[in-house]
Amino acid sequence: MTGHANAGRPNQLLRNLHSKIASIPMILTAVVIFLGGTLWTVFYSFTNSKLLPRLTFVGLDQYERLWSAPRWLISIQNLAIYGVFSLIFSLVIGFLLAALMDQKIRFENTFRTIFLYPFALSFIVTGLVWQWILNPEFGIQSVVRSLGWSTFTFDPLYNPSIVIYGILIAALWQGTGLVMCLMLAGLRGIDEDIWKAARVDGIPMWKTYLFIIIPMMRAVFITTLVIIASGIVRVYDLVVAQTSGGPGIASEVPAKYVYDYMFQAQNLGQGFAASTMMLITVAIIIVPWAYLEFGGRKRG
Amino acid sequence: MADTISLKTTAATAGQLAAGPRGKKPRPMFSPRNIMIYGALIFAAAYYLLPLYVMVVTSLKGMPEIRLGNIFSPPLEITFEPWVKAWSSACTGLNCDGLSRGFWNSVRITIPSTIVSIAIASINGYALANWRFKGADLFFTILIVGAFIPYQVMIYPIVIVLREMGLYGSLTGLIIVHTIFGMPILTLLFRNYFTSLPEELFKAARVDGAGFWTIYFRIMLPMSLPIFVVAMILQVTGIWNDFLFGVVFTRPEYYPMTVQLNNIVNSVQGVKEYNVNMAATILTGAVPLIVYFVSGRLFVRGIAAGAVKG
Amino acid sequence: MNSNSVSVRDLSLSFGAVTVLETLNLDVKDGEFLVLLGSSGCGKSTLLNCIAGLLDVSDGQIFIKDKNVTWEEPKDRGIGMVFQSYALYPQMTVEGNLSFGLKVAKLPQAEIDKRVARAAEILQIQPLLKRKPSELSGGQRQRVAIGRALVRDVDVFLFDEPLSNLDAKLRSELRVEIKRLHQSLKNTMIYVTHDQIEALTLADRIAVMKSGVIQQLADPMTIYNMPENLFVAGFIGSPSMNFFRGEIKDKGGRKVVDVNGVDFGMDAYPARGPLEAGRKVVLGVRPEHVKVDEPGEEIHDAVVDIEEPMGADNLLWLKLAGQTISVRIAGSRRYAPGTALKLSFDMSMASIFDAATENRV
Amino acid sequence: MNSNSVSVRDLSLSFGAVTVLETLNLDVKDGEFLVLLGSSGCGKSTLLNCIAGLLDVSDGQIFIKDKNVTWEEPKDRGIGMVFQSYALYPQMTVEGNLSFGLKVAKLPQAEIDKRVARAAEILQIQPLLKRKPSELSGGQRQRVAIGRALVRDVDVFLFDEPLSNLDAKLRSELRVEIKRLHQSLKNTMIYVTHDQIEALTLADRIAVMKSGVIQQLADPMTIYNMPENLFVAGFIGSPSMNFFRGEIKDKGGRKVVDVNGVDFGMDAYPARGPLEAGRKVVLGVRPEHVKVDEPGEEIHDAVVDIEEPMGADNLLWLKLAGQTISVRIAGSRRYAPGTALKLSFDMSMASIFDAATENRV
Amino acid sequence: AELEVTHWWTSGGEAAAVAELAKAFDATGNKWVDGAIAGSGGTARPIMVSRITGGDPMGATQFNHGRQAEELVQSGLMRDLTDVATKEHWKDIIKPSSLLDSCTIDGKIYCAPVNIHSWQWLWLSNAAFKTAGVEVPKNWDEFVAAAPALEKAGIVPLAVGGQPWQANGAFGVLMIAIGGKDVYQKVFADKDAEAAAGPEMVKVFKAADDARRLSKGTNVQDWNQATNLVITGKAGGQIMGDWAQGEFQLAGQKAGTDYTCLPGLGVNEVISTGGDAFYFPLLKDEEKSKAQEVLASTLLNPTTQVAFNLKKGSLPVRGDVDLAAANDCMKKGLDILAKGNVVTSTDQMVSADTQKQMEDLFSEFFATPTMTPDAAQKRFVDIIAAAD
Ligand SMILES: Nc1ncnc2c1ncn2[C@@H]1O[C@H](COP(=O)(O)OP(=O)(O)OP(=O)(O)O)[C@@H](O)[C@H]1O
Ligand SMILES: Nc1ncnc2c1ncn2[C@@H]1O[C@H](COP(=O)(O)OP(=O)(O)OP(=O)(O)O)[C@@H](O)[C@H]1O
Ligand SMILES: [Mg+2]
Ligand SMILES: [Mg+2]
Repeated sequence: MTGHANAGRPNQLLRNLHSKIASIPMILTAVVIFLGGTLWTVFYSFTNSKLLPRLTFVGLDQYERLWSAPRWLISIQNLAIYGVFSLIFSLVIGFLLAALMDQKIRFENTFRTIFLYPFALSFIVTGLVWQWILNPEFGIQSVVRSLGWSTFTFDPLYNPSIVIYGILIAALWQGTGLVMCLMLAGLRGIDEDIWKAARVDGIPMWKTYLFIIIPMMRAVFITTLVIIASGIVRVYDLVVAQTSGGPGIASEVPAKYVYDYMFQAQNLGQGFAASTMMLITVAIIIVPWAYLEFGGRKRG
Repeated sequence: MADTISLKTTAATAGQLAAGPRGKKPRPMFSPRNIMIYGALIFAAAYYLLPLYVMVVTSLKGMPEIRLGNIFSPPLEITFEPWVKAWSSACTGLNCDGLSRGFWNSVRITIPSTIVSIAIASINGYALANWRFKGADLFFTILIVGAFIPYQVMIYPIVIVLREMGLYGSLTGLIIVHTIFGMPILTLLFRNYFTSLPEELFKAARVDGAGFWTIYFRIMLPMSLPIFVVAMILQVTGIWNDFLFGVVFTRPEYYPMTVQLNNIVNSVQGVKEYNVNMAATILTGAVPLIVYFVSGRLFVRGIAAGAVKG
Repeated sequence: MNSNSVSVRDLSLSFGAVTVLETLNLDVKDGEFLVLLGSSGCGKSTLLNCIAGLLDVSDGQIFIKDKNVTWEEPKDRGIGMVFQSYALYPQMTVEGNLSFGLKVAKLPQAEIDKRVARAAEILQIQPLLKRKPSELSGGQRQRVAIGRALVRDVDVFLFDEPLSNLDAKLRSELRVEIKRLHQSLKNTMIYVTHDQIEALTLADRIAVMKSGVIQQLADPMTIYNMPENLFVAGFIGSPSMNFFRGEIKDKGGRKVVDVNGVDFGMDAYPARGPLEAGRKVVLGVRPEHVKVDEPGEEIHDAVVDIEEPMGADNLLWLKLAGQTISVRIAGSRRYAPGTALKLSFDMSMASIFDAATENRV
Repeated sequence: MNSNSVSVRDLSLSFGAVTVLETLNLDVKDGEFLVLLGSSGCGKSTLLNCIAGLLDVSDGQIFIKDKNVTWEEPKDRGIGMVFQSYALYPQMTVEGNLSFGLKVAKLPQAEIDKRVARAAEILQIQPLLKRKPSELSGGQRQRVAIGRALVRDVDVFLFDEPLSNLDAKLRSELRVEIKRLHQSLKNTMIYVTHDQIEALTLADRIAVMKSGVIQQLADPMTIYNMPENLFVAGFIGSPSMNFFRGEIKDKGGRKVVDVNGVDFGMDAYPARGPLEAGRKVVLGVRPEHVKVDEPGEEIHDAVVDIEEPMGADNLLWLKLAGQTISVRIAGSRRYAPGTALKLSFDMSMASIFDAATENRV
Repeated sequence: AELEVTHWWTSGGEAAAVAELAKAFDATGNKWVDGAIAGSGGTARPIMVSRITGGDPMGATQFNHGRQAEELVQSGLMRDLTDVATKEHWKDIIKPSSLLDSCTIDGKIYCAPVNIHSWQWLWLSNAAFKTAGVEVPKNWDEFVAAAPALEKAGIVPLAVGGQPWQANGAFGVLMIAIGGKDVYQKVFADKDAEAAAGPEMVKVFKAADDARRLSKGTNVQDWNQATNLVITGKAGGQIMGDWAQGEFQLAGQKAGTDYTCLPGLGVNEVISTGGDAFYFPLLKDEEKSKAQEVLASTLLNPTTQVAFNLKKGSLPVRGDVDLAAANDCMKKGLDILAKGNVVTSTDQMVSADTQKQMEDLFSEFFATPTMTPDAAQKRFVDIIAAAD
């Protein structure tokens, strides 16, 4: 056995070559679009670019202006309210529906289809329909009034202090079906024996869900959370379709601020500064999670 | 509890043994439990169905009837005129051909975009699951974080990239954009799915002499129907429903149906023609809805296979 | 008390159109260790779940401690159950797992602590009480699962293949522990397994099941040595009993089983009744009841086909009367493949079954 | 040919910071059946995957048929591999599964047909060729998986726990089949398992591994009877060898192992060198080398703690010299718990290890 | 050649007006490919800009006359029309000349103005006032005084749609009417923060406060929906640019009998001269570039001007055309224009950025009853101080 000479280690770059070639689109997207685009955006947020990107640096001016703009502050506040409630309600409603669906019910397919179909519709459509239903002159308010409760008021889209909840109603309608689906898949993945053990232990159904099943569905909840959260940060279409940010600026959201200032106000610098703030928020939430979930763990 | 039972213990005779309940425990159809479960489900179903009902009912009414009032009342007189108008004669600017033109554009955009984005994402997922190379995880992490970036933020950089590539405004450019923005979630789905397939299968194929592509096409693809269905539904709905990219990255001859919908809905001629708007809305949503209704069952299965394991 | 602890009367169970159990009867004595043994899908778990109240019976009755519990909730039946997959609540500590059921039942804290401490002591898991299940080894998890049944202070323990997720070594260790547990607690235990070693070593009585029907219910030695029918005979023992299809013949006033011309004398066989010549039978001899190169009644010539040394034992596979048979000898005696040797059969330990009814004769 | 079929030289492998194998050397002779035995996670599969080329080594070389294949693709190494989970391609028929590799290699159709037919004949799966894997039983699937290696006409077969997903009965059947296959094909086979029965029955030589290091490489009987160290001794044999920690003493000119005051005479022990008094040792005796109520050198009194009848054998657990020991006797001899009995030890079959180095002395 | 023309004129009157342009252009042997994007300039402009910067420009595009395309021009993406302009003597025919100034950058002309839009109009529904039993007001103060009667009759006095630019525009109108031309000039042309904080402006904010109070309950988004409220008598009036006239016309209403228009809110008869202009991106295609020239000259063609502006309700950019067909309101506008009572529109004076900030401020102000005029004014001063 004298093969030492020909034991040359082949070039590491060439190993797994096909895989690398096949991943080029992914690498390009990740590096050029997501990473490059992000850096580019951050970079230009320190300039006073207007309609077109321009390299005149103005330091932190854009950020100072951003954080003193009432509209930005309202946007942030709205996003926080919308985010918290939409997380809570999506998870709660989604889980409740999934739990109901998991009771070996009849017509499961029908119910599931009903809960999930809004997911196939765009936010534009969703916004439109709910704008129509919530319109005080035609919608629920007028119907209830015509039934005799003439002082009944339900005009969330026209009341600045509650308009964000009006948007929430539509968002939940559109999104909870998917959450329900994910939760249902998670519930179905739970070992039957756990249920049996809990029954033998005499634990009531709701306690079993609360103390045993939900904690066991951590992974599902995290996946769901990520999906919902990414939707929340990006919320835009729905607001545009339902209220265009109104009344006044009561239902503005950060993504809309970015868009409006980049394109309508033709102040790219300001838009980029707002983008950067959003990216930072996202990064603070996501990067630790993504690292834990995908970076640190080796495949077993 | 054990004590209570042993207290009640009696020296039972065989006759006594035979007494007592026997057979199936009676479970009435209208038990409080069932009433609660089905009550809740039906209530929820009503909430989810209400908008669809309103859309359909409204689209079948004439404008006078709508103005008179109740959006929930069924149409007194069914008219299909709003549908016809929405489809073929609603105007935007000078073009009065309704949604019909946008429909075919949407088809032209959706089909290749769906195919390309799924093809690329599935290969990514496959490479990440089975052929990991150094740094692959880093790119993947960037990709996932990218899923959170608001589209609006990325428009400008992408405009520049496409301009430099000379693809701005072309269908190819739009397909690329859809592929880029579909990539994070789809790659995640496919990666999770392929990871959940037994690794030994992959090893066996390698021992059999199959390479990267042979394994992908001959071994992995045929096993991946559920996840492809999920990806297809996500992409078809996503791309079909897209408005922003369709309008920013193409020129009018490619404008998808949603742009037409937006135009119809936002071009107010006097009063809003709610019936036409609703008809247009349903027509625009019809394709994803049909796709979903047809393959919804596989969707749930695929979600279970690809999304939940994370 | 000498009454029955668990009685199953005419139990039937169907899933839709599929009938899994049909008018099954079973009495488990107080303090008895009963093993339900059978191959996968024969309905063992189904029966156990019916007893536990986890499945609604289609017909029949179930009594626990002479109380009709057919329609009772599981928690009210005075049973504890241990599952194959442990079914521990993953996010609770061991202590939480043990005490959760008691807390829900609103027992006073002092009582809970007492019971948990006792169970932990019996199972020697005191040092683990603060850990999560994910920080335990398989064996420790299994112990906690048993503990969860233990704290409930019940009359009847139900085990559904509690050891089959463990590796061989751990399995044999825990087997001993369960046996010891039963010896000290003296509860009634019903134990489902498809592992015959477990069944043989643990059981006071074994119920061998096939397609939802109990084939034989007896103590382990009876099951092993006097199987009631061909199925039980073939199912128990590894490697399987050697079977020879043959016919009873009178040869010179002596009854023999003629297998393809090879004769096995039946003088030593403890037959249940007269065996008339001409009857078609199946002769079964366990591998350890074949003697190699030792004096015996009839001597047969054979050649070693394959040798499987297993340490303490040595298994030989040889051809005889046109079929492959296995022979178990001491591990120290080695025969290379191809070696010729002489076999004799211990007919007093053999079993003979009617070829048609497959029952023991 | 008397050369080595597979040689592993100074193989190291790490996953990131975790080193699984370190400078491991192994030579497998041509036509040999080598079993890699070790507990879960010790690196058996990793080693096998390195040999197959499914993992890139961190350092070292691998030779197959004297050819350095360290950086070859799996397909070019002349190996076939069989996996635990069968790893059949679910969407292809049995025939498709068998011929896939050959088609990829672009063999002429006639040749493919010939090879598939031959493999199907050897494994007796001709009637299954048109079925999908989902329509096969576990044993049939395993056979197809072997067939897939067979058609490739390779020099070396690699098996990664091919039987551990099967139930006990099927496992013992297929074990015999694999043994027979090896006897007829005479290929080199490397077989990974953590089941010692498989290792003992199948192997020409067994390599016992622990944490990536080969502890002993020898034929089964040597491994069983003359374990090289404490780990091998404890790992092989079920129930485990009984171990006694003690000290060597001179008692009246006679060397004994003193265990808590109980003496075990060492006259019959085949020591490798002189054993000076005062040395701390571990004495190991297998359960079947403890004799019950039979004459012997030293007689010890003991009381049965637990009895585990296993059919052919009977296992007794008793207390001796302050610890629990197991004893294996014939299945027909029964001792109820509590029975007092007399033990003697066959010291010629015992093993003694240095307490510090844990190596055999 | 085919020229794609993008614009956001999609309401009924607007579309009819565009049709005139298209007809005229098609008559030159070219083809007008319509690229309408609905949803007002806010939706359409980003798309137009993206396309121009993305290297896939349209043949011509509408912008508001002013600084919206400034940077596109500076980056050399737009086409220089100086040749056409010189040939056709735009300098002489376009009135007021400020319109052309806005098209001129570094001495070159880059756009073709097509109309003059003035914001300063109060449109009143005669029917609504009749229902309420009061006289149709003649100026803003009368209007405010008449409001309670309207409210009593269940009529919203002042319709203000939800789109931000409407609130902003209405404020601008109030500013000229109440504050006067000088303040307006100081604030917007000179970005004079002191003027913005001055007592004149306090009055303006007071008036805006009134307007806000009167507009309560409008509940519509689009400007033409608001106009429709006036047309149908559900609202008393609307402050809206002259383009609203197109809607009245389309609804078959007649100025004077069905509705009344008060330029400068009847207080201060001044109009601003904003408007729309067409810009022509630089194209590679020779033939299309030629067609661009043709289109540019067609847009300013007298007949096209008349036809277009009649439909659109705006005033022509040429002083030399005959608008005999114009209705009462247009004639009032023409008069004021002829008198030279004009101011430059804010579009031309402040950047889109500043505009947007003002839109944010005023749409918030109009939707938030709790915001005091004082607070709003403070923010307004800040915006002006930072304006460019
Ligand atoms: N929910 C169900 N619906 C329909 N059939 C079922 C259901 N549960 C079990 N069965 C069927 O009933 C039969 C008995 O199942 P059971 O689980 O009792 O078998 P088992 O003896 O416990 O097997 P194993 O050793 O695999 O656990 C099987 O054939 C199974 O397919
Ligand atoms: N991809 C990997 N990344 C990191 N560690 C790994 C990886 N694969 C295996 N290991 C580790 O290497 C060690 C050896 O694993 P290996 O699979 O070879 O064990 P094994 O002996 O085959 O065990 P088993 O009997 O369970 O199959 C284990 O501790 C395992 O955790
Ligand atoms: Mg079972
Ligand atoms: Mg392994």
